Amino acid sequence: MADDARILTMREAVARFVRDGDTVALEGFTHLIPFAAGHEIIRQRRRDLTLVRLTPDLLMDQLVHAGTARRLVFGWLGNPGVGSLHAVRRAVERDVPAPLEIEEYSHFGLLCRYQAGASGLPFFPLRGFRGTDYPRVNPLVREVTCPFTGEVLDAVPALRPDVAVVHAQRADSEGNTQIWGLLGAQREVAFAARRVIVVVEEIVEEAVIRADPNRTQIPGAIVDAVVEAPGGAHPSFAQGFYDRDNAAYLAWDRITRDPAALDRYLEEWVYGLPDRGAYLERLGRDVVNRLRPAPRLASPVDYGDYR
Amino acid sequence: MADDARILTMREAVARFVRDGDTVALEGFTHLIPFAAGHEIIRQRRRDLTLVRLTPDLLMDQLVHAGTARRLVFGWLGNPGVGSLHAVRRAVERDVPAPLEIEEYSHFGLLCRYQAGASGLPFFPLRGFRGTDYPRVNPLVREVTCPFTGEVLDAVPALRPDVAVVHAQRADSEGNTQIWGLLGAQREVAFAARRVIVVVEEIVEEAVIRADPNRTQIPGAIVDAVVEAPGGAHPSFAQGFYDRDNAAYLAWDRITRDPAALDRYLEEWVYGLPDRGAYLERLGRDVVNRLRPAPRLASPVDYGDYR
Amino acid sequence: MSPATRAETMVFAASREVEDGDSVFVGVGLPNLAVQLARRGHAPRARLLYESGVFGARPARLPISIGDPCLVTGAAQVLEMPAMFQYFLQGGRTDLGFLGAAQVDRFGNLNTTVVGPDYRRPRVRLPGAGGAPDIAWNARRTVVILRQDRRKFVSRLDFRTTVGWAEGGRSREALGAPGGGPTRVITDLGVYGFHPETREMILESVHAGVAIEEVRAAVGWDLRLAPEVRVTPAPEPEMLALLREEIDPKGIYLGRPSSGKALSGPSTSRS
Amino acid sequence: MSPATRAETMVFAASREVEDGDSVFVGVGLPNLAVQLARRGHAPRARLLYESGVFGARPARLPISIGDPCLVTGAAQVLEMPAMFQYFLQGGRTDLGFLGAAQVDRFGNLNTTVVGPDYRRPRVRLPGAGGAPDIAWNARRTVVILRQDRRKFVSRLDFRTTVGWAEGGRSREALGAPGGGPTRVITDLGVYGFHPETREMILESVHAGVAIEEVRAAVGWDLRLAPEVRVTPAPEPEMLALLREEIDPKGIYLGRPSSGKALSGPSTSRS
Repeated sequence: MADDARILTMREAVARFVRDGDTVALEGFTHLIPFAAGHEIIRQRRRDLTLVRLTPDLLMDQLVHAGTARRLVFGWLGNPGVGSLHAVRRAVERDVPAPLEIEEYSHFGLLCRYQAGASGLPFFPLRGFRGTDYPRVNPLVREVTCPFTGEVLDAVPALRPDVAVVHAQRADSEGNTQIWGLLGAQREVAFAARRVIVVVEEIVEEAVIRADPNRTQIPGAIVDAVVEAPGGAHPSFAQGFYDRDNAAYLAWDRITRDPAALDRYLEEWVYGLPDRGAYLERLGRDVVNRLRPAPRLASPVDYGDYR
Repeated sequence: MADDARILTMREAVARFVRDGDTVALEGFTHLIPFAAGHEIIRQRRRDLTLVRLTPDLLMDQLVHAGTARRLVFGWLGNPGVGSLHAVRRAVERDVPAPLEIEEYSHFGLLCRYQAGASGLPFFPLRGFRGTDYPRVNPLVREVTCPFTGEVLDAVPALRPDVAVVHAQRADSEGNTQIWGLLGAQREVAFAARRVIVVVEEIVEEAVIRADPNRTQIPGAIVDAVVEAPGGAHPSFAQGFYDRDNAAYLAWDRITRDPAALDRYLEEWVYGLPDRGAYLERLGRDVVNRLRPAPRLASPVDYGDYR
Repeated sequence: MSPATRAETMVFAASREVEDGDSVFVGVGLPNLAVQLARRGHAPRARLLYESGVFGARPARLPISIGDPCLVTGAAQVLEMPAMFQYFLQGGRTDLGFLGAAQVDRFGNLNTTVVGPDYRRPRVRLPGAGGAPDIAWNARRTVVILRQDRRKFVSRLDFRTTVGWAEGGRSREALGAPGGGPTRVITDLGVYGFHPETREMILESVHAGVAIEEVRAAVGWDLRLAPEVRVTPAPEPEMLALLREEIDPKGIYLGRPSSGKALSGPSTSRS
Repeated sequence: MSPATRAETMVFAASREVEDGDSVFVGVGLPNLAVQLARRGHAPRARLLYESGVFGARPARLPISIGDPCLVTGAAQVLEMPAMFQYFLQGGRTDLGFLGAAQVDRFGNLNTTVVGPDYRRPRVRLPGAGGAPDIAWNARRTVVILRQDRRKFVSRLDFRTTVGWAEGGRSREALGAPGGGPTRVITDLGVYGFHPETREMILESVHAGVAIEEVRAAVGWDLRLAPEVRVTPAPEPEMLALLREEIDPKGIYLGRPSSGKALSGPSTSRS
């Protein structure tokens, strides 16, 4: 009962489902960062986006520098393990090249916003902002009183992005999507969103997915587009497929400090290329091979044939 | 770094961790019902327990008839696909053999109580009781107002059982526990509980668990006892290990209607046997073989060796 | 082939409620037969959901309960129950839900909790809520299936387990319910809809051979009729053959047309 | 073997804060080295947690970030981030958390958000909260590790990202915090505890060769001293060898004692 209508090229998926002014959540916690999708958003010159991400990193630096963003909603901002995002900092500290509104939570606070959105709740209760300065600078951090104990807790409102973009290891043509390794908040952001684009290392037969239904993170019922883009998370990693390209993260520290270098980067690696295939070709087979880990297979599991 | 101190016999685990008057959650939604553990609780003649379970079924009929329970907290009460639990009904409808307090939710309501307990929240918000008669009969179904929209939602309080008992397919000696197939609320009830007893089909080397960390539902850090009891979920099923013994469920419909038959059942299958090994012996190899499904293996997954 | 029995007509009518591509909360028994039939016919891409945590089940046998292992093997996704309720139901990702009941009132509210006026001392203690309140609250459409008699179609529920159209009119909306409310009640006698304004149950069709007076006798209030009460469409022969020969070949839920025997008690229960 | 550097002494002191069997939120850089050292020594059963969703990591190499794939392969459990924060942190299942900071005040409150008086127009935009507020709020013990200078040990934070002892005394308790609060601050100069009543930071020991006046000069308030300020214990030779030869053999975080070079910027960051 396969239905291939959801399989799109990246160009088609972004053209069809990401619109100017949208709230776009690009998730993947250090793992499976949707670089290929982000680059296509830059390439199609989307504007006035509200970008949402637990940990804005290199990709957000690129999206902000390219002028796609009006607002950034986040939990931790940096080049993980390396340093700062200077393009984002220029915008926040000095309105260069343009002002960037920010809306800031802890990781947990933003996770709770996703969960409320995914769960059809208008808010989510948590502990974690009391005594901090966040409620002072973010009017969306409020209080709620427990109807049983009288305790005052924090509360955040539901977040329902217009679009969620997630990268994953594999999906079938209906969009049933499997992820292993770090799961981040991919499932929650997908359920919270109105439209979902899934980018995968490989599109597989549905039998592969259905042979391990516990591994499925995102059900096809909520997926609008499935894009096959091997290597699409580079320079971040895809567990079992490739390692983080740490040299690229270190190199970013130089690029991000210099707007001209960032312009050149975007010209060479984004605007100047049609798609992720060309990106990987430019990157070179050596790099790709260097990043591939030796295999380490999961232990077998038997679901049993019940008939 | 294995630590075998948590591996106990069922007798030791129940003796050490289940006390008279405790609130005991026995979970497993149609799948992996902890019959072996429940039988040991009956055998050790625990009293005044508050028993918690989304779907009280044959096991609860047995525990109630045996006089272990003072109170039942639940979401759906029945012999799934067959009929009624007459021992529970006798207690509720006619105080026979003794009165049984009941505290009743929808499945979702009780799930939210587990989630609050697991999450360290005093309550959990949900939609689902408005316009029903549950708030009228259960004072623990209350209201909470969203601090953003002003909408009035339902709320239930955290449930923190003294003990959670769950059955699973496999665990290592530290208690890292893997479940596949229906996951029920095993993870949530374990995190909600003060003490956790895990009963498994097999105790495996930690390398088996660590070769697929996404499959782990319950971390060893919160487990107090690991009991190996193959077949311990019979007559319910263990995905990949055995099917539900439907003949036993159908037979129960006769037993449960007749207190004397239920007495005989407990005498023959619980009090008269030392443990699950003896139970399986009495059940017979034929039944065990009949219930074993043909294999249906999960598709391979590669985690990659990163060093 | 012998003509369709009333039970078979009921299942066929229920199957027509499934639209292609729907995500459907199924339950076991009659609803399961209805959805299997729909998938083999006009709705091949309907997706089966079970509150036990299964999305996209493809059972290789008739499931005995909503937690049958045959629902897991070959499914598209199996997730923990809190996620199933929060994301698929409360999150508004469900198109259609089938429900059974011990009692239904004229506004499609359901009782599966107790029979008798005193909750604390019930005449009959029923199973309780399970997932029904959340399915009825959140699904875009809800269809109630039950075998009909006067004790079940009551003017006043002994306990309201599950909200249908509440007190009728706009009262469901006033409670804040996001889902669409009950659209059909389907029994072994006929098919009911709900009035678009008053939300009161209306007899739309009777199965072949059922007199309207027989229906009225099995309803505990003054039943409204549609302007024109039709005869429920009979299953096409190929659908009937499918039902008898492949979907319930042993007659577990529908009996054999010759014998008339069937498992009736648990057939519309959800677990 | 050359004697321990100040940075090595700092890592060793931090490793002593780990108790055997602890579930520890680690972070990367110095805290990671400390926990690895503890696991090789007195706390072999300490369990490593990462807010990325990993429990019981056994990294085969030095992780570059809290989301390094080497933390996943061979771990005991990897779960979705909401579950990690809700069940392990907010659920009270964490014994110890290590945190870094750009600014710390006398009550162990931390700033990792902005430098400068105006949040909307910061002089330096820092990374923000990440998981730090929840680790500090919920862990039974929190240890802060940072390289010390006067701009970091401030009398008043520019922004309070993470609550330590709040305004001191019983103010943390009054906020309703369930965790135990900060127990130690460990720097490249010395080790601090907190007064059991006032909850003010107290210098407990200085590393070998560090004068108390050097410490005072690197603190932006009038620092309290313990009745007897000791010298921080030096790492045992076998621990030092382990640290240099096996745990950070390339000197990524600690440099080479001969060269004195080390990666300092991100060393106490959490991501």
